[in-house]
Amino acid sequence: MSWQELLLELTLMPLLAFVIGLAMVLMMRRIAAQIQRRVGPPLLQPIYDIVKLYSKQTQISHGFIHELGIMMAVGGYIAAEALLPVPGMDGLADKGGLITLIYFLMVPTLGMALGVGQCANPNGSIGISRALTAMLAYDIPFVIVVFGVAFHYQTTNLAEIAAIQQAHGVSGWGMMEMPLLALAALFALQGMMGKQPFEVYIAPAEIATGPMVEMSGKFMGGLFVMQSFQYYTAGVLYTILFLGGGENWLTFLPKIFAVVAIPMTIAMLFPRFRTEDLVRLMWKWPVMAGLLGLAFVMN
Amino acid sequence: MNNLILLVVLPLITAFLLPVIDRFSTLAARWSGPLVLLITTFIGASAWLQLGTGAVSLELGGFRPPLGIVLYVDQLALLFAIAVSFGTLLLWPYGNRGGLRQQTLTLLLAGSGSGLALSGDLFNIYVFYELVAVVSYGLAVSLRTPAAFAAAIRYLIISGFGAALSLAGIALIYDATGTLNLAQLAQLAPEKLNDLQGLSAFVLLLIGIGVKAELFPVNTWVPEIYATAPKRVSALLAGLVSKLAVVVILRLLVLIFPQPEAHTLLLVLGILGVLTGELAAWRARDLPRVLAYSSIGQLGIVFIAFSVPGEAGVFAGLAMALHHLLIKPALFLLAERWDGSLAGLTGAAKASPLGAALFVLFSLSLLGIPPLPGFWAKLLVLTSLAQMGAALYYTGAVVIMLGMVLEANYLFRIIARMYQKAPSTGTPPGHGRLDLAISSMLGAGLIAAVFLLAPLADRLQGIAAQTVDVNQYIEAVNPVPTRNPI
Amino acid sequence: MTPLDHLLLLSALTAVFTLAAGNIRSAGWIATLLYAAQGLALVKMWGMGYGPEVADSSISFQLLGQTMHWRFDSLSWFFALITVGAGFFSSWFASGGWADHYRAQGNSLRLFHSALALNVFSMLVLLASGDLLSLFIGWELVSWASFLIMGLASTRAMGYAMRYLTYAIAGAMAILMGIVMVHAQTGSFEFAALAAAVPGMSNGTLWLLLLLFGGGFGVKMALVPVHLWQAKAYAETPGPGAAFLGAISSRMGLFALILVIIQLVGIGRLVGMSIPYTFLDARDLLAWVAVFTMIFPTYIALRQHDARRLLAWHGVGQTGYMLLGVVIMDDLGSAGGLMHVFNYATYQAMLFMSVSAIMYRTGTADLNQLGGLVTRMPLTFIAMLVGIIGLAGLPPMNGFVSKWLIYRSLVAEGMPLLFVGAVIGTLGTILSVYKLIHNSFLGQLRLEHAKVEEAPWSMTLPMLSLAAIVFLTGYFPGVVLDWISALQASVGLPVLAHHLGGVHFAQGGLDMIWINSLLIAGIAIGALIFYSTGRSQRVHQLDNYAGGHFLSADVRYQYSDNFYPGLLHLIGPWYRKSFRWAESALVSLTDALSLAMQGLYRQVQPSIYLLITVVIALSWVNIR
Amino acid sequence: MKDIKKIEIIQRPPPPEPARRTNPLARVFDELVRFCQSRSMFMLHYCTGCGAIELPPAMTSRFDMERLGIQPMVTPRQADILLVTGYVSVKTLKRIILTYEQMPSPKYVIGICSCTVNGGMYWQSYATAKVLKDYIPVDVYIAGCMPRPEAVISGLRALMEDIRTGRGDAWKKYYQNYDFYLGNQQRLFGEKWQTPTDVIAEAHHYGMMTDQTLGEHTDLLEQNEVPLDALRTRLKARTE
Repeated sequence: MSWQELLLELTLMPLLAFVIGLAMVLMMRRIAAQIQRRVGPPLLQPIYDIVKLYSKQTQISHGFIHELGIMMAVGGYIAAEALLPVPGMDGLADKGGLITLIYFLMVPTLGMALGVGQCANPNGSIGISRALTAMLAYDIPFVIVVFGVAFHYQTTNLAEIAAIQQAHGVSGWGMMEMPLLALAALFALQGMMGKQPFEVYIAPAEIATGPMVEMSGKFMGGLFVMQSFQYYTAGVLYTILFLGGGENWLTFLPKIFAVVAIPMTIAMLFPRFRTEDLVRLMWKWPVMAGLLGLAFVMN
Repeated sequence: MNNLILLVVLPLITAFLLPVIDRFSTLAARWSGPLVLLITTFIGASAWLQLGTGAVSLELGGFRPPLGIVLYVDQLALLFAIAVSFGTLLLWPYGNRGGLRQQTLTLLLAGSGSGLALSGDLFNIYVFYELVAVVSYGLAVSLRTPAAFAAAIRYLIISGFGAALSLAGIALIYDATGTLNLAQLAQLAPEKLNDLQGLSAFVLLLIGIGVKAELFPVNTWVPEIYATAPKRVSALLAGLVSKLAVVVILRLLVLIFPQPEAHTLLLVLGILGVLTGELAAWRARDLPRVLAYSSIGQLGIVFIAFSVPGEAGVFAGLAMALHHLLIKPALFLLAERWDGSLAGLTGAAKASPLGAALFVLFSLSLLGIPPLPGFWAKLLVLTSLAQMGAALYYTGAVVIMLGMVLEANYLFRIIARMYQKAPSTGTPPGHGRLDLAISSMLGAGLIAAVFLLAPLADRLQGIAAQTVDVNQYIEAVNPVPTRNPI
Repeated sequence: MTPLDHLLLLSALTAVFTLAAGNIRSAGWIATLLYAAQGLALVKMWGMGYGPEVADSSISFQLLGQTMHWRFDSLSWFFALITVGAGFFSSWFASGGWADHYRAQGNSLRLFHSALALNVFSMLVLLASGDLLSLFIGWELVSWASFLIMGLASTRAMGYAMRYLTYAIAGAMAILMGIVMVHAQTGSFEFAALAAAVPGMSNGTLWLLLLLFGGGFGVKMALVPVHLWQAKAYAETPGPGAAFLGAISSRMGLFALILVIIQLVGIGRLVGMSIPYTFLDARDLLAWVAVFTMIFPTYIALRQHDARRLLAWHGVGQTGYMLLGVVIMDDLGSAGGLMHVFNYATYQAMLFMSVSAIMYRTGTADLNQLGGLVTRMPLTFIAMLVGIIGLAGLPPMNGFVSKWLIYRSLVAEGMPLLFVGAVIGTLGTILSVYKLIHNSFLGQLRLEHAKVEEAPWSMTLPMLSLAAIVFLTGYFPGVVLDWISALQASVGLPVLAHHLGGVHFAQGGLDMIWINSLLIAGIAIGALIFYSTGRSQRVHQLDNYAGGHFLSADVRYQYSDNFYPGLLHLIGPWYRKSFRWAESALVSLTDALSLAMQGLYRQVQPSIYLLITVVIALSWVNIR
Repeated sequence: MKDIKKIEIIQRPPPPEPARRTNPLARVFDELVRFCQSRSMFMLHYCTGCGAIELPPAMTSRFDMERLGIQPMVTPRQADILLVTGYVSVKTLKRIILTYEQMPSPKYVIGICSCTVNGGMYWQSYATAKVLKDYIPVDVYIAGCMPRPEAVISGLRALMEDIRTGRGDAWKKYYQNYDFYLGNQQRLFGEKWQTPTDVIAEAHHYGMMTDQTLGEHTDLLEQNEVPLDALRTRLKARTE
């Protein structure tokens, strides 16, 4: 691959991710509206929101780390998109595989946590404390899944994982070969995306949206951008691990939207768990399913 | 070589003459003791140079053994005889502490101790042993406090009981063999003493002589005596007297009782000694008691080492014993002004930095921290134990190590306390100049030993080889073959 | 004089110099230069970092028919590099303002510097050991040198140092027992003799040796269940001393473990030694010990509110990664474990230094009494930030590379539970390092710290240099991996094929140059987006949403104590303090036994007692 | 009570002309931004009184504000509109002002219910601030006791229209006439009145200082003020 092509890919991948992510945000809000029998926001609402936030006159900053946090949150995801292979574009998938990606995705979280920390708002700190606890909760089933998949395909290269699945058709999909792991991953996905019932770290009425409490203007805008990347990443990652990745965009897009739609639908049906209940739940059912699935994979 | 008898006689005579000399000149009386000890040390040293690696026996009054009194001089005996002279010289009650009585007793101790080391005859051993015992009672009560008397009475009871037992043991031996000459016994032992009677005699002797050697069940006098006596005396008892008894036990073990049962008994008692001593020291109330219990433990290790038959065990045991001989007196001297409760030692290092540093040095060596000599001694013990391979011997090794863990803890608990900042109320006292000088000398010796490890080890190995060489003993003494035992 | 002689001599010279002149003002600087000189001496042996060279020392002596000698190979060289480096940076840190402060508190600078120098020297001696006997001598020297530096600060520190000492002596005794057993089997203390005798040993003997050596070395590494001593002892050590100890001291256990168990006994034997009635073998046992060492201490760290203790407990936990990596014993895993030694040393030293800098300026390391220092001590903040990213093992720092290698090898070897255990440890680390940086540097600046200044350059420069190392070795891990592959070759482990950026691996490799460039580019784009729109307005920290409440400076508006209440509400009851309980039970038992023994020695009827003794002894003889 | 009535309404100067942007593209861009701002309004409903009860129906299935791009938010930092729903007591007013000052501009205030217009049924109360716009600039009043959700929605739509056309700039008055608002606030809360926000510094920062921004009341504020400088990152302690 020539460097021009690579550069093109590296530019396109985050851009595409952003656009698709925006559509996913819209989809989430539409799903919520549908379930609540509302009309829901107009088509371009996510763009309106982001443009409005970035065009605020007052941008209240609590210091450089506050700003750096937002840069890391957005930048970390922009970088992570280059590691996620999509149809026709592998990006840098061979330079760092699944494990690298998992760690990469912690960089935005850390950035956000730092930024929130400097705001000196206890609501924000409480939110981060809960978010990290939640991460501890959902990452354990998730790493079981990651291990199972990586061991099953004997590789951590995401492009290869997708390729192996595509070689065997639908029956070769990870979901078919490792249904229990796919289930556990879905559980973890709900937590990773921070959707109800696992959104105690946002808890608007209790801690005033937790980490976001002091975020205004472009800070908040950055978080909106991050959210769209986050949805996209979650969808693509799950699709690559369990739904055969993408042979072409026509099959790929429905898959990732479907993946993201599931947690969003579930989210609107449930109230919120307390932190300790969240941890308990995550460490119980998805871990059990994951370990059982792992046992099938390992034998 | 013949003047070696002076090692025994000269101190004894001077001791009895001391009151007389005192009549004429107090000054002369005060210095005649050290002078005599200096002379005997020189005699011993020159004999050591002459002796080389050989062994000779001296017959007193020209009577040949088994009838005559015989002194057997090999490197082991001479080494300990010199150690007695030199040790008492170092630990002499300088500055007229304790007056004439102390000086007399110390001289008596030097003479009888040398005798004990050199005797080649069970009966003489018994006599000198009793003399040593009596002298120690006197020394132990030299502070004349009620506690000292109480402790000494107990010591007296146990020691007297022990003496009686050893006499019984000697009687049993005489009953079986008709002789008390060690060389002769060595010849006869394999056939005459290799039975129940012999073993019983060994047990009785072991327990009897073990009293002085701080052997496990008969060492209950140790903590109280060491705590109540002047530390100089404790140093003498723990450093010298116990080693003399150990040498006697070693001789008996090598020459007369090489049975496995005897070794096993020694091993078991040694293990129990280490365990009880070190454990008791863990929560002891004051420094002298800590040192006393630790001394019990260390001697336990010596016994464990001697329980390994053959040269390796003797070598290791001798190394341990000599190491302890060097360390313990120094530690007791440092404890002279550091008795009383351990809490009182807080900040002691500030008052006496050199003393505290020496204490650390000796403690480290006592623990067996490389490259200090204590480590090599312990390594010898452990390797010889491991070579035996039997479970009981491994137990011995494990117990020694357990003891070291305990010892490290309690010694360094004390040291940590010393190096704390002193409390505002009353700093602990510093050291007397003499005590400090002697301990520094011993410390210097210890450090010198680090650099002379290789030659020292070779020499000690030679001594061990000579000690276990029964034939050499028999030949050197060359007793008339007993034709007609009773 | 061989290069190794130069190194040891220089190190001894440092010790002598600090002992003699440690009290003069510039002593720290001179000592730092001497450490640098030692580093140069190591550079002279550079070849060992890249190849199978061995440097002998001309010093050796014979005793009791055994020869003791000293030599350096790639394994020693790698550890020595870290040792001298840690000594250099700690001494640098302790040279300027910190030294004045330390002295002003009434402490002896001479004692501190000489303790540090003695530590470095004794570690080099240990690393150079050429046979089991010199290994043990070095081991004891290291133990006592650590004791010295741990205990010199305060009475409380001495208490913890005493606890360490008891553990250390017990461990040393286990090692000595092992050595003595080897001697009994082979009649020699040589490494070669042990290696030659291993094939002929029965599994039982090997198990015993493994437990003795492993237990002994494990004490120094503070593996579970003998981990209790370390954290508190390190935490109470004066700042730079803690940085040094935390960086390298307990790694000596790992060094010895690699030397004896991996190099001499060998992986083949370990795998062959299965534990009856389980699916485990000796290697699995070690691996599980490693995993528990990761998990327990890390979650103990989560509950600490003293920054030094928190870091020290992490130090215990990170040891687990190193051991785990090494006992996987494939090329990736062992490289990961060994690389973690280097990486961990760099950021742990830096973290301890940054905490010392905080203490230097504010006088406290209590996380509940700090906060908001980032605006006052920005350089220290950078150091701590780099450090915690490294400790948590996130890109772009070097900690990520070593953890990646370990994880990757666990996947390749198919060890799922160990993998999950390791991840649980990492997650706990992330939680508590965030708490560390949040409670000290982020959040509300306390009124009394409003006038705090940045630490002096003598303290910030070493931290920032270390930060640069952490970042650069994360960017170009190939540099460290070169040394490690030389080490693997000399120890007999499979050698990791690598390049400057990481490992190329058909089934998913890692190229840190790409990864880090990508991350930096991403953040640069993020910054571009951020700064391309309206200017932001800095506001006072009290201009903060508090539900309409008016904040004033005297209001403590910082969330710090019990930082993870939800989690601890769930897992709090799982902290049973079982190890502490076992330890204190053991001490109580010893106390009781001690009193019983004293009772034995104080009995009032000696004659009856004696009679009983005689009867028992006589009957024992006669029964036999 | 009488004092309040006597307050002389200062003749407000006309808002300064915004710098005319000659670049047509920039004008399009401004249009776009204003459009987005009008179509994305995050509201903070400060439920002080009974009017709040009409908001849930306005938000939920029946009327669905979200189709207009209006969402509830919970912190002033994220909000664009402040809804003051119902009567405002003196104690509450302090919080309202703080909240308003913490909102990032452009920000809009909607007074719902008659109480915010003139005190409504509480016009006699000693503890009620009757005229909200004396204290903070109000963009839209929705009168009624209480206004129905339809009224609320139509008020919001009116505001949207204002924003889109660029007329909704009441928030600028707060910076430009800060002295006036502060004076009214001080009259009610006393001379020590101060919020943790630094309005004058913001006015400086965004170039909205006029000669009406500072005055006798801000002088008084600066006398009593607890310093509220932002924490600048620095290495050395200032030598003050």
